[in-house]
Parts: sequence; structure tokens; C-alpha cells
Amino acid sequence: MNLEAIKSEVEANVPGCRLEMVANPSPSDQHSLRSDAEHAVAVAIVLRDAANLRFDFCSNVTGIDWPSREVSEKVKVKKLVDGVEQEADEIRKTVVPGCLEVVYHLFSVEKKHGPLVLRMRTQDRDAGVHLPSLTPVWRSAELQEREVFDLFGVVFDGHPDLRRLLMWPGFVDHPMRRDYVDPDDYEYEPTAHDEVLRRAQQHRGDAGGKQLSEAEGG
Amino acid sequence: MSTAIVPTAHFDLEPMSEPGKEQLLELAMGPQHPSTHGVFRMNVVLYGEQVVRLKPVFGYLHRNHEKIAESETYLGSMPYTDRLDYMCSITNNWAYALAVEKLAGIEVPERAEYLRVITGELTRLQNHACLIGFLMQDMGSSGTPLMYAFREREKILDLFESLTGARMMCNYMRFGGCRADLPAGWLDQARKVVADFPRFLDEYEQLLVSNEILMDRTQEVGVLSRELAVSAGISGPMARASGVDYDIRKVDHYSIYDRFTFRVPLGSHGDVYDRFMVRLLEMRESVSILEQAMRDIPAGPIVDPRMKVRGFRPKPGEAYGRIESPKGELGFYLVSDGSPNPYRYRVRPPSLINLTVLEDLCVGRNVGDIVAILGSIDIVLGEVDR
Amino acid sequence: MVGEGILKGMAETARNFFGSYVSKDRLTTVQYPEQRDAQIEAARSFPFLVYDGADWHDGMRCVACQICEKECPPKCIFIEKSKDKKPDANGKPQFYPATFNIDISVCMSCQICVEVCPFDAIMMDVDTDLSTDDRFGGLLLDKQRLSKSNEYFNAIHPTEAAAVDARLAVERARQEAKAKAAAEAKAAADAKLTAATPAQPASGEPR
Amino acid sequence: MTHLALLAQQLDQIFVLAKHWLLGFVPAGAQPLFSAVLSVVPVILAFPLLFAITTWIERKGLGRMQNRYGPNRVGPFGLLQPLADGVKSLTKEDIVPLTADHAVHFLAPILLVSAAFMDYAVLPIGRNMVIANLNAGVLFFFAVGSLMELAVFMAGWSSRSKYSLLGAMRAIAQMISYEVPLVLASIVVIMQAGSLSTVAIVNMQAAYTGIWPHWFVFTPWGFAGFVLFMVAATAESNRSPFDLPEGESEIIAGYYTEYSGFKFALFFMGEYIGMFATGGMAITLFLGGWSAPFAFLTWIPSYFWFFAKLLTLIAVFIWVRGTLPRLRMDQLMNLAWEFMLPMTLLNLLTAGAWHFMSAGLLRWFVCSTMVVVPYILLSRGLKQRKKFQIRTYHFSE
Repeated sequence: MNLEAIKSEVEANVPGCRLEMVANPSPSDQHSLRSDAEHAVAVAIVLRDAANLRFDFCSNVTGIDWPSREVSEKVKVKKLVDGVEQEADEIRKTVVPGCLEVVYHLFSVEKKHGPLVLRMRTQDRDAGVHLPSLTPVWRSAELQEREVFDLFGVVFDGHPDLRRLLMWPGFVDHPMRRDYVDPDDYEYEPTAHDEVLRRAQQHRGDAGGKQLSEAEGG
Repeated sequence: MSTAIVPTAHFDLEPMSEPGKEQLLELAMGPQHPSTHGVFRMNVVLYGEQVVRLKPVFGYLHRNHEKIAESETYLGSMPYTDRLDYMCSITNNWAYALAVEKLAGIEVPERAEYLRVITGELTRLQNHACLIGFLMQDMGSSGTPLMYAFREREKILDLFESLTGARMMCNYMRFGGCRADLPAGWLDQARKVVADFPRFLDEYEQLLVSNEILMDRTQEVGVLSRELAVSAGISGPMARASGVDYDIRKVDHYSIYDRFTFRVPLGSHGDVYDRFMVRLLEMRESVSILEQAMRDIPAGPIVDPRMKVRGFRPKPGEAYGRIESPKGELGFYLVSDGSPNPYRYRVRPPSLINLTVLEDLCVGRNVGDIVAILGSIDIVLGEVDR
Repeated sequence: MVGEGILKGMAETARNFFGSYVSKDRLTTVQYPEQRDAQIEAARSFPFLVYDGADWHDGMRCVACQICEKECPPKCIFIEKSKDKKPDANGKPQFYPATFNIDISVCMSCQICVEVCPFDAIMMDVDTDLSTDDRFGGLLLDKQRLSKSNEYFNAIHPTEAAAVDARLAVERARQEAKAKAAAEAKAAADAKLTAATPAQPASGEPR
Repeated sequence: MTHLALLAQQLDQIFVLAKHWLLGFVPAGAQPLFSAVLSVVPVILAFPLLFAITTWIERKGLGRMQNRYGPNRVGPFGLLQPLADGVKSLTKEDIVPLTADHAVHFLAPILLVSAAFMDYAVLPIGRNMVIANLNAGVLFFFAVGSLMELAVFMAGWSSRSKYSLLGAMRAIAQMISYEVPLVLASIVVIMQAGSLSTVAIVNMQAAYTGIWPHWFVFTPWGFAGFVLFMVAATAESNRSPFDLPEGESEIIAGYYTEYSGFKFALFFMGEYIGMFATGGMAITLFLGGWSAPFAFLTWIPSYFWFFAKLLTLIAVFIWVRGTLPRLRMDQLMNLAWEFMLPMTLLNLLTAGAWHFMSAGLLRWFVCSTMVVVPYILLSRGLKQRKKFQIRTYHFSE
């Protein structure tokens, strides 16, 4: 099924929705549609119910963290050097704002086609992490959206039971974010070397650390 | 137009102890419990023995496999996939290899595809046989069917050991092929195991299929409707027991499954008995696939010669690859940013997603039914919690 | 009739009960410490370091390139490169690992170190009787405990070892040929050089 | 020949003679007391020993059924395994939950074991070998046997654990429900024997026509009664497939979840002792007690036959356990009230018909029909209402 056709079909059915095609440069040839958050539920319902689409099977729901990053690109700039216009390279740095992205992989059990990759992006990674939940459309998103909430911190509005799934209820951070730092609160298994040993030594203070390194380093 | 079935809101065990609800018994089944198949917990509210509410609690085995994989090379995650569903490491390897091959556009030589099918279907045989054993164990049959299953599984694990070097943590697939070629005499040994397997299945059927207690315990118990199964993303034998005709081997035409003739058994009731029977029948189909694959296996290279072991860097992009693992649809979603490590590595765990409907299946049933239903879903906590 | 399936099942268990006394196929248990299954050639437990010749230190193939350390998924290998060089089995001076530790309480027997090693220096062992009461010290193997001879490797994995030996022999022959050619070329060049400038002082002498 | 017969008789009565010989050393006034002690002590020693052997047989038998060896490390053929288990349970820490009712928690296993042992007072183990020949022996047996329910409930309630409570709930419901068919199934024998005394019942069966004994099991009503009694006895002694009260995979260990160490071992022993007692009662009522199965085997001592029959029944228990999955609570109740109860009641009628009809083939035919037809009808009814069936499956190509 052609992605263009799907896009135009959905746009015809959901007035005002902003769909964007996201190209995938890899050989997998799985291109995706990015929907805006407001119309996502309506888009999802169309995808599920439209007679020739029937994406009734939401297989995979996951998040991707895109922290804000600096992109430096070389731009040719025309400059006036000594009154003569010259082309010169200039490195221009732009900050691409970070966001959290949620990806849905849709298949159709009835028509046996797929995957259709549906994506949504949050506004930023701090306060604007709200996205509409698609659990009312596909029940299979229930646990997986909980997992994305747990590990990435995307808040799904309209999810019936949004709690942490894998981490315990008192946990505060979101471990799958790229900038997540391990808390220094658990017992390190003593190992012979590497990062873990260093942190174990830090964690236990010098005395314990020394003993450890003597016991295992030699 | 189908409508999604929305789950009930969550409950805490404590606030249930309010006046007017003294009749209810709140019970935490697990994390240490003989039939939760690992460290899994179900918070159950009982009226007498009847289940009023049930909420699963996950995460006791969580090790953030996905985060670990982000700091490993692509190859470095391969042995970790063994530990997802530790009953069937080979299909896990396969799904991951398939996803990476999609991501990087790698071709797999023909012989390697046959090796994958043979080992993958052997994995399915041993997983289904053991699952039925576990299910019977959960229903209190003193482990007899389980021991028969283990007896047969042992032979399959011996095959795995002589091929891959390990019985359970096989780490067998590589991007663009398999790691090791068949040792001398392996095929003959495998043919013998596969030829003996139907005899074991006959024995199993004799022991179980017509047993009145088993039928009484499983028929019309934990009925999963077709609509809910599709909506909740249920896959694998559990979905097929509910009549969903969806076998990824047939739908995606991945690997070389198109070359084999096999049938997909479908249930019509969607209860525990159907799930049990669908697995039993699927084993017979797997035996037939194995016979065909071992008859047709060609000679040739087992890995794409252009693949290097070190320094594998796929181009930026993303791919979702999935296979029909014994538990259901096992998918890997990979995002590459051109570095040697995946930018994002996601496992689509069939065990976890099949648990979505646990409460729907259990409410109104007895405590004894919970374990039978849970057993029939076929979960492995290594995969549920990752 | 109710009870038929139950009786069928009971007949099946009875058949297995008596079958376990007559059929080896039904009673597959191996009485472990006394009986053991035949060693499967492809089996693997934990890595070891291969050395050629008689002395483990002199014959060690490892050149401390640290690829395995980098590629090891659970990061259980710890290598420190030596400051000096020692001649390897071919007589070529090479670095060697000053420290080579494998923490087998962390190792998950995945065999990736073996696959990535360009020198065939690390191989998988088959020994599984490794229990110890010293959890940390006893399971951290140093290079002396890790070193095992090429003969041992040939004994446990004959097929693989033969392939490795053949490959190494080819490599060695090639290197020897190359060295020979280089020596000849050098000799020829030297001869030319001496012929051209006969009255040069010995090289390296300060002026 | 007479010599041999005398020898056989002496061998048969060797324990009785030994007791009388020992009593000879005791002053006459103390003789009743000593007589009682001398009768009780061997029973208290023999049956725990049988319990030890049974656990070994069970583990070996289950092992072989499951294609395993079973215990074979401790002693020759693993024979010392029960001893090792006993030592282990004796040396284990005894953990009592903090909020448990300590006194009741402590008393429950003791009550269970003593109730189980009291059953043996009326069981004739051999010819002239019964502790108390009560003329209401069968009644005594069932009365004392129901004390075990009390012990189980005490254990479940006092533990203050939800699993224990569920187990106790199940146990009470199950044991009380199955007490009814158990007693009703044995009433046919009492009707026929006209006595409640176990000794009289056995004596009545210890006669022979040709070589065939007059066991009640060889009549239509006796056979039906025996099967029903055994099913109810399995449920009474919480054996698989009726092991719901301890339903290991559902409610951990049921009412004795919170017991450990020796108290746990006592529960374990109490269950087995109780199982032997109900098994012994089945033998007494239907299988001719201590009498030999053929007339020409009467020279073998009577107590041997008792234990041989008991071990056979135990083997059947083990066999069933190795094969069947567990029932569910509602199915268990349905079986008791919708199948067992009508069958036992109809069996009473059958026994009555047998009593009033004259001996002959007609009596056999009528009574067999009276057993078989209701069985078929009832089981068909059960099956249709449950709608369970062997299904056929369709395939997608």
C-alpha cells in the first residue's frame, strides 16, 4: 500500500490534520507518517476503520528520545572582502530542539498488510511531553504506552491506567532517556575492573574501595 | 466498525479495604509463587474464590535490556537476545538478525536460511512441548507431562549443543547468516529426533487430550474473543486459538517459509483448551516443515561473505523486523545513526503484550483458573520484563 | 462415558512406568558425577588463551591488541598492554598482555571474543567444573590460569583446532617467505650499496 | 500337614501370642492398662514406618512414571531418603508468623496426627489384631476421622495468612462434602453385614466358596460402593486429583503454607496416616480386611494380607496422582453433590435389592443394571450440561 495514498486518504477523512511523511534512508524501506498530536486519535481511528486500510493490529509501540543537539553545517556565504564579493565557508551552528517521539507499528490482520509506521512528537522533553493515548483505539497500546511513560516520560492523555510498568512506583527518572544518569543508590557487584569498580569504590568510600581493588586487582 | 475494549482503571490493594468491601479478599499472587513462571505478580481481589479484579505487576526481572543494547555494538547485543525468552534463544537471535539485515540490507545465503528454519522449528517444538507441560503442572498434574516434554526437549537441546555449542544460550545467528555449519552426522541425528517426535506427540495426546478433568478445567475457561485478540495485539498461538488467522510465517513470507507446505491450526473457542490444542497441532506442522527443510537443504556458504565481524556500521535509518516466534510476534525495532551502536533498540515482546488481556480473561473465574489461564498465555519473564 | 480419558491417561503412565525399566530411550537421566555424556565437540564454557610450545608465557599468541576487551558484551575481559615486546611463536617481537584477566562470574560464554580475535589467541574451553568457595578471587582468572596449550585445544576441539593450525601454518609460511624475500632484497640492496660506496664508515657511528 | 497348619496358625497369631506372653509378666491389676499400651505402641510404630516407606515408594513410583530415577543417592536405592528428610525437617527452623494465634497454630498439627492415629483403634490389622473391637466401630471411625477437618481448619485460621485461609476454606468445604458420600458408600456394607463392628464385617468376608472369597467388592453394589468409597477417600485425604486444599500451584501449600520444620512434617505425616486409615477402612469394608484373596493362600499370615492390600491401594493412589491434573473447586463440589451423592443413594437401593432377591444370575443382572445404567445416565447428563467434548480443528493453508 502506497504511503502517499494512505496519507491523502487520512487527510481527506480527518479535516485539519497535519500529516508528514518521514523518509527512511535505510534499505528497509519502511517510511513513516508523522501525525500532529491533536488529531492523532482521529487519524488512528481512520487508519483502523477505513475499509481499504484496516490497520487493526497495533503491533509495536515505542519511544525514541531525541535530545536537543547542535547541528553545525557549512554554509557558503558571500562576503565582501576588500570590496570584492567572495564566497567563503562559514560554519553555522543551530540547535535542534529535543523531543520525545512515539512510534506505532501498525499491521492489518484482515488485509494482511503492513507495517505502517505512525509517529508522534512531543513539544519538548520537559513540560510539553503530553501526547494523546491511542489505547482507546488499539488495546495493545495499553501496556506499551505505560512502558513508554515509564522509560521515556511521555504522558499519554486519555490512557485509562497510566502507571509505571517496569520501574517501581517511587522511582523518579526515566531510564531510557539519553541523558539518564544511574543513581548511586544500589549495591555494586564487585568486579575486577572498569567503570563499575570505579563507581563501587566511590560508592563505598576509600576504605572499601581499597580493599576491593586489592582483593581483585592483583 | 470495531471498538477497542478499554481496560479497567488501576486499583491499589490498600484502598480496597474500605467499609462495605469486607467481603473481598485481596491477595498478592507472587512475586514468589509456584505458578507465575518466574518473578511475576498479580494483585487479585477475590470474592470467596472468585476473581473480582486482577492487575499484573511487572518489572521484577527488569534489567533495561534496551538501554544496555544502546551501549553495545550491534553484534554485542546478540548474546543478550538469548536471555530474553530463554526457552527459545534461537528465534530471538533470528528476529534480531532479521531486523539488522533489514536495516543494513544484507542478503542471507540459502543454506543459512535453511539452517535458520531448522533450528527455529526445533525451538518451536521444544517450547510448545514444554509449555504444555508447564500448563499441566500449573493445573496440578505432578509434573508427569512436563517430564515427558523435558525428555524430548533434552534430545533437541543436544542437537543445539552440538551445532551451536550451547544448549540454551545458543547465540547462533549472525547478520547475514549463521555462525556455525552443521557438524558431521548432525542431520542424521536431527532426522532421527524429528522422526521420533510424532510418537511422543501421540503419547502426549493419549495422556491429555481426552482427559475429562483436563477438558473440564480448560474448556470455556479464559475465553478470548477474536475482536479483543486483534485489538489487544495478541499474537502467536494465543491469537490463533481465538480464530485469528495470522501467522507471520505466512503473512510476511520472511526467510524461506514460502517453500514449505504447512498448515496453520485455528481454534474457534479461544479458551485454554484451544490454546493447548493449537500448540499441540502446531508441533505436528513444525515436524512437517522440519522434514521438508532437512530434505531440501542445499550446500553452500552459511554467511554472507561481505559481512565483517568487526566494525559493522549500518547507514542511518530504521527498521522493524519481526518473526513468528513460538510465543508470538517477536519484533525488533532498530534506529541507526550511523555509529557502531544502535541509536534505539526496541524489543517487541510477545509475552508482555499477550499479558494485556490477563484481567479480561480472569475476572469472574476462580483462583484455580488464574494459573491455568496464565499458563496458557505462555510467558517467560526474561522477555516480559526485559 | 466419563472416565474413559482418565483410564487412557492412566494406561499411558503405566506404559511409561514399565517402559522406564526396559527402554534406555525413556530413562534418559545421566547419573552425573559417575557417568558423563560424551563430550560434544562444539560445546563451550569459558574462554582461555592458547599458547604454542612448552612455556605458557613465551608461547602466548595474544598480542594485547585489546579488541576482545572492547568487543566483549558484558565487559568481563581486562587487559593491560606490556611496555616491552617479546618474541612470539614466529620469533617476531610483539607486545604481550602484562595483565589479562577474565571475570568468569561476569562472562556469559557468548564466544564473541573468539570470533573477533585476529590472532586465534583466545578460544572456548569445555571445562565446566569451576565451582569455588572464593566467589570473587576464585572466579577471576589471571593469564596464567587462562593459558592452555595448543595441544589441549587440539584435544578438546579437534576440527576447529586443525583449521586454526592450518591457517596459522599458511600465515607463517607466507610470513617466512615474505621475510626471506625481504632479507634477500635487503641483502641485494646492501650488496649494491656496498658496491656503490665502499669507503663509508659503519652506520650508527657518531660523526 | 497338621503340623504345617499349626505353624501357619502360630505365625498368624505371633503378635497376639507375644502380647499375651509379655502380659504374663505384669501383675493382674495392671494388665488392662498394659494390654492397651502393648496394642497401641506397635501401631504407633508401624504406621509411621509405613509412612516413611510410602514416601519412598511414592517418589520412586512417580519418578518412574515420569521417566526419572527418583531418589537414589541416600543409601541403597535411595532407601534412606525418608530418614534424611526426617532429619532435615527436625533440624529446620520452626517459623511461626508474627500475627499467628500461637496456641492454635501449635496445636493444629498435633491434633491432626492424633486424630489420624485414633482411626486405627477399630481397624483389624490381622486376625484377632484390633485395638478395640467396638460394636460401633465404623461409626467411631468416621466420627474420629472428622476431627481432622477441625485440625485443618485450626491450621488455616491460626496462620493469619490469606493462602492458609483459602486452603482451609477449600479443605472444610471439600472434606465435609465428601464425608457424605464416604459414609453413604459404606452403609451398603453395614446393611449387608448387619453390624457396625469392623471385626464382624471382616469375619463375614473371610469365608470362601471354592477358592473365591466372599468379599463385598465382588458384588455389583460392593464394587460400586468400593469405587465410590475410594473416590471419596481420595478427596477425604486430600490426594491428587482432589488436592485442592494444598493446591501447590494455586495456593502455595494451602492450610499449611505457614508451617515449617517438624510441624510441617507432622502435617505431612498426618495426611499419610489418614490416607492409610481410610485405605484400611476400604479394605475392611470391601476387600475382606485381613483375609486372603484365595482359599489356598490362607496359610499366609493375615496381617501380611492387610498390608499387601494397603500397599496396593497406595500404589493406585500414586498412579492416579502421577496421571491426573487437579479439579477445580466448583467441579469438585459438583462431583460430590451431583454425581457421588445420587450414585451412593442408588447404590443403597441396589444393595437392598441384592439382599431381598434370591441368589442367582437374575440377581446379578438386575443389580448390575441398577449400577451401570444410572452411571451412564448421570455421566452423560454431566457431560451434556458442561458441553465438554473432544474438538476438531480447522486449518488455514
